Amino acid sequence: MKRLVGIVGVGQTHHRSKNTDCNGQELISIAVKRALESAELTMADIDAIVIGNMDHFESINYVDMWSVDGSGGYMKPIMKVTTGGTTGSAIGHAGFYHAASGLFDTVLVIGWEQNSESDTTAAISTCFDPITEREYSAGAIGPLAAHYTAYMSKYGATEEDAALVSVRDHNNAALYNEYAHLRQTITVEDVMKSAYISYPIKLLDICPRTDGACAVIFSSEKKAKKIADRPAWILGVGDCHILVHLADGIGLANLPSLEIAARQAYEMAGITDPFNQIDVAELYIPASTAGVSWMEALGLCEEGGGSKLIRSGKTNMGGRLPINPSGGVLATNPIGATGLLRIGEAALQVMGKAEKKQVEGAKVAVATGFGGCFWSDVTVLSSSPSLD
Amino acid sequence: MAVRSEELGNTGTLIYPSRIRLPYTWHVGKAGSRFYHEIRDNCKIWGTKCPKCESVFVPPRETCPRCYRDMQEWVQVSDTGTLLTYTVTRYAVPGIQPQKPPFALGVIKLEGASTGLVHLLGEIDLNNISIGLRVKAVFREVRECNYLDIKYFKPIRA
Amino acid sequence: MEQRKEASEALSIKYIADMPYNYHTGFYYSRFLKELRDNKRIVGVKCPKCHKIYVPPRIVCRDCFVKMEEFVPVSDKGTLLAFTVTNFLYTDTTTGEPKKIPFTAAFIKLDGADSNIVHCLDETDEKKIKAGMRVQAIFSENRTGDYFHDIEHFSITS
Amino acid sequence: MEKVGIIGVAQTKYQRYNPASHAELAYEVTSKALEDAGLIIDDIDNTITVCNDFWDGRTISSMTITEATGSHKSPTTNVEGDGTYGALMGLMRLLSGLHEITLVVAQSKISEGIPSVITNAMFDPIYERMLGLDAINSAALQMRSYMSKYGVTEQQCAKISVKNHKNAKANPYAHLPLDITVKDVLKSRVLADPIKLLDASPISDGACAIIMARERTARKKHKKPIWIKGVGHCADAYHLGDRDLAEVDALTSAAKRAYNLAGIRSPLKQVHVAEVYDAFSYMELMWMEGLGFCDRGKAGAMVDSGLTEMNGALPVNPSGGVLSAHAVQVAGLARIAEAVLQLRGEAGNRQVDGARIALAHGIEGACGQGHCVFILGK
Repeated sequence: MKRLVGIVGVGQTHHRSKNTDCNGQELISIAVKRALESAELTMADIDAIVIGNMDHFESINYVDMWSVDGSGGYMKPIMKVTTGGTTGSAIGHAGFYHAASGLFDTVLVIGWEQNSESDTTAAISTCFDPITEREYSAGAIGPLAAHYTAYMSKYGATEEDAALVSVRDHNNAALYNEYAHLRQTITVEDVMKSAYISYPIKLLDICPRTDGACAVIFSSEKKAKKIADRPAWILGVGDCHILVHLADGIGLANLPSLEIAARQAYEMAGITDPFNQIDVAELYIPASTAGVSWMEALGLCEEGGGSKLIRSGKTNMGGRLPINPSGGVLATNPIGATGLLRIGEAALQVMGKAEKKQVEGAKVAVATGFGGCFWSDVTVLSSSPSLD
Repeated sequence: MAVRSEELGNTGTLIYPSRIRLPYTWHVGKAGSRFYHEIRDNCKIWGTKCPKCESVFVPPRETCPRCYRDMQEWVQVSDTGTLLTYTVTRYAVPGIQPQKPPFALGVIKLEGASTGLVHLLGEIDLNNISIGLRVKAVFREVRECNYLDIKYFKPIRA
Repeated sequence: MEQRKEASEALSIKYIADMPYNYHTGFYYSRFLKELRDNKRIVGVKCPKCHKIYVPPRIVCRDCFVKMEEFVPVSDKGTLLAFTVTNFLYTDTTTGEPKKIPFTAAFIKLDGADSNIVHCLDETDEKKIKAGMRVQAIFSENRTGDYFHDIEHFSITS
Repeated sequence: MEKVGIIGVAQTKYQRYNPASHAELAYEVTSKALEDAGLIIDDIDNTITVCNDFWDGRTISSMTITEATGSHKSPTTNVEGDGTYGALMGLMRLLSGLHEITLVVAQSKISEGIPSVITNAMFDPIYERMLGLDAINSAALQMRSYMSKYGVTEQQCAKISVKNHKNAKANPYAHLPLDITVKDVLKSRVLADPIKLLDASPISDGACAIIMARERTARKKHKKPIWIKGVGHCADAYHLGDRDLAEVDALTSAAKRAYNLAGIRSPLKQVHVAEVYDAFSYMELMWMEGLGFCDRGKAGAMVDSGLTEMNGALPVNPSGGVLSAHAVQVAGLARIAEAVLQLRGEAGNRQVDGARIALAHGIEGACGQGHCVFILGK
């Protein structure tokens, strides 16, 4: 007996590089209030809360407890889930399971990060093993760069293909998403001319670091139908943490965790032909290069077909399968919220509430999360309770 | 610089001494910034009042933690109050303690506030503290907009 | 595009968080560190089922989920799989001071190993480095049980 | 609530400076729990790890134990909180109907870091953190507040220490089995008065794992599944000054939820054994009140009566509790594991005869800001 769960409310802050005028709790409360407002609920309607971020980005231990002032969690069940970059998607899934368990009807999920409060690169480097990795590991750029180098040589993809992804996402953010952090339109030439961070990845290929928060409200079937005319039903979830050692990801041209997580989520949702069944995707792409090479793991193209798909324009707004109408991670990256923003944006699409970002007639959406050590989460959402 | 691993007793295993040492800049936020400015500039303590439950929160917040209502009303509270509970810390922890132990901490209910304020107790006999004691804020000479602009609370002699 | 004028009244609090950790290297890393320190030897551990050799050694085979107990030496020479020259400033988390840059993080597959390690190269000119190059560990003369130091770096041999 | 059974439990021995690494500890309990349940890793279809980046000294610290718990092999997530919260997440995954068998693993090596530095980071960085608050002196504020409001005495708190360290002598996993007297506790070194050394829990390394399954699978796989009858969790206000530290509102609410699900109306009569999170001696008294075993302020008298001793009507912490082994994050999950052993009748010398309903409890944050309560039954 499986329970249906729907998203009934989404809220987010206006994302910025530096939110100097509010503290973490205040930031959270902005997103929460907007989510409540969007669902026309009050805090009294919330039965449980899930929250997530990265501890050493703000140096706050027991964030679930600290956040109560901003989350509204006073005298409510509250839990923290954290899995690195996948935190946002993991808390989304945790919210889903809260409601799917039957223990809670309406669940508020909050992802947040005030990246400007710390040296993000240094803080993230503490994710590496202190005895055998940390000294020479400054984030995931090296492995991501190696990954695309392998993909280019195996399948003939180019740096320009990655630039197309960067242009698509940045321009979507600039044109359609008032909440996005980076809102400048760019060209392929701009990307190609930007400085190399780690060959073949250039400055305009990578995500920024952002201060921001996102809140999404999940509800059990009965409640969801009462709260929203058109909830975003969660049809599939998958998560996979297949690797652990930073160096293990080297040499891969694809992303096995995404393939596995997608398989789980698609199977649960009944998706057999992803490219034709999915109408819009919000993908956690930490670098534009991944926007080329990871399409096949999601079954959106055949092996090695990422370049062709990107060049075809089918993933642009107006194409068959628009990817990242919100501008995605390349435009906005408040790490603990990033994955939840994907779920929230995908929900808005199938709820028909994405406003300027709206993909017309979107019925089925997929959202992904990426992080940890090449880990992935996948969520399938739809405007109908089943795909049949 | 090389780390020198040490033997962990006679277990045959090693300890690798290291640390996580990182700089942080925490944004104080709207309510907190006003709170600290009032203390720095005027030696006055302010809270915010919930329109629903009418509680006055010190330190002030924008949202009532209980009712989740926006709080826009600012209320000045007294710099004197009553001790709700206290302790004397008698162990040393490098790096985090504001003064050498032993030092006293208390929760103080300021007049006009609905909440307690946790703070240091000073000018006080560490062996003769009691709940219900009347205390008054002592402000630091040079104030720089942080929690220790109130140096400590001292007993009010009857 | 991201310059927002900071409101003059918005405060922030600066702090250096300093958290010492005596990481226990455990039975597997201890063996690894001691072999490096005492014998200039790099050891891995072999899965009894699939015979894969993992470096650095660890308790369980990722694929077979069986406990591994056979320690085996691997070569100090290997192949460079990927690298990244880090040339932007960030905080060294063990000191809180700026990290010494540039450095080249190197992902290396040692001969005889089935998993990869990360260390550094003594070359920071990325034009002179190519994936697929052969590299060799250069051991420090004064070894202390610190992997990052007891192997000073890897050098390109061809 | 649909039936979910616990079919495997395992703990390490708790000790300071355990030479095993995080992963080695995690592997020990994972493999032992599988053995206890008669399963292999491929039977596990999802895993919950419980890791905290501060205690573990590592961001995304769940990476440290991913392989050692086999959680790279199946859908997984990481709960950062007490182990009871990890168990709750695992339970929810099963109740969703999407998974059959969940493995939950918590580990911690508290002796690697400096607990006061790590718990200082619980406090608001823009306010109270500068005061040098940590788990001990904040608890001292609570203990004083509680004693003063309800007339509970230091002697009554000391009795908890005496009882629990004595109980620990029958628990092979315990870190600190001790023969001590009330006088020993009262005379032990003052840390932050009224908390003395023997009122406080030790610094312990260790790990715990449990395996749970949906009803049909649980019955098929295990002779004595222990059923989860109820669960509840709840958080109080954050700032210490926002709370009446002598009160236990959040625990009352969490317990009420758990009791309602379990159909328990008279906890004292219906619960046969309780494992509660006594990080400090006084906490056991407060939590007994919050759990509804007695009225507010009456726990001291209840302890005086001997009711919570091993031979009393409601033995509390027959394992020796957290006072006898405090591996943070693990401790709440260990309470569940101990409760399971009691209900199976496999608790050895610490067995409470005839236990059919057990309670396990975990806390989160400073001074028990958050609570999670599990009711288990045969």
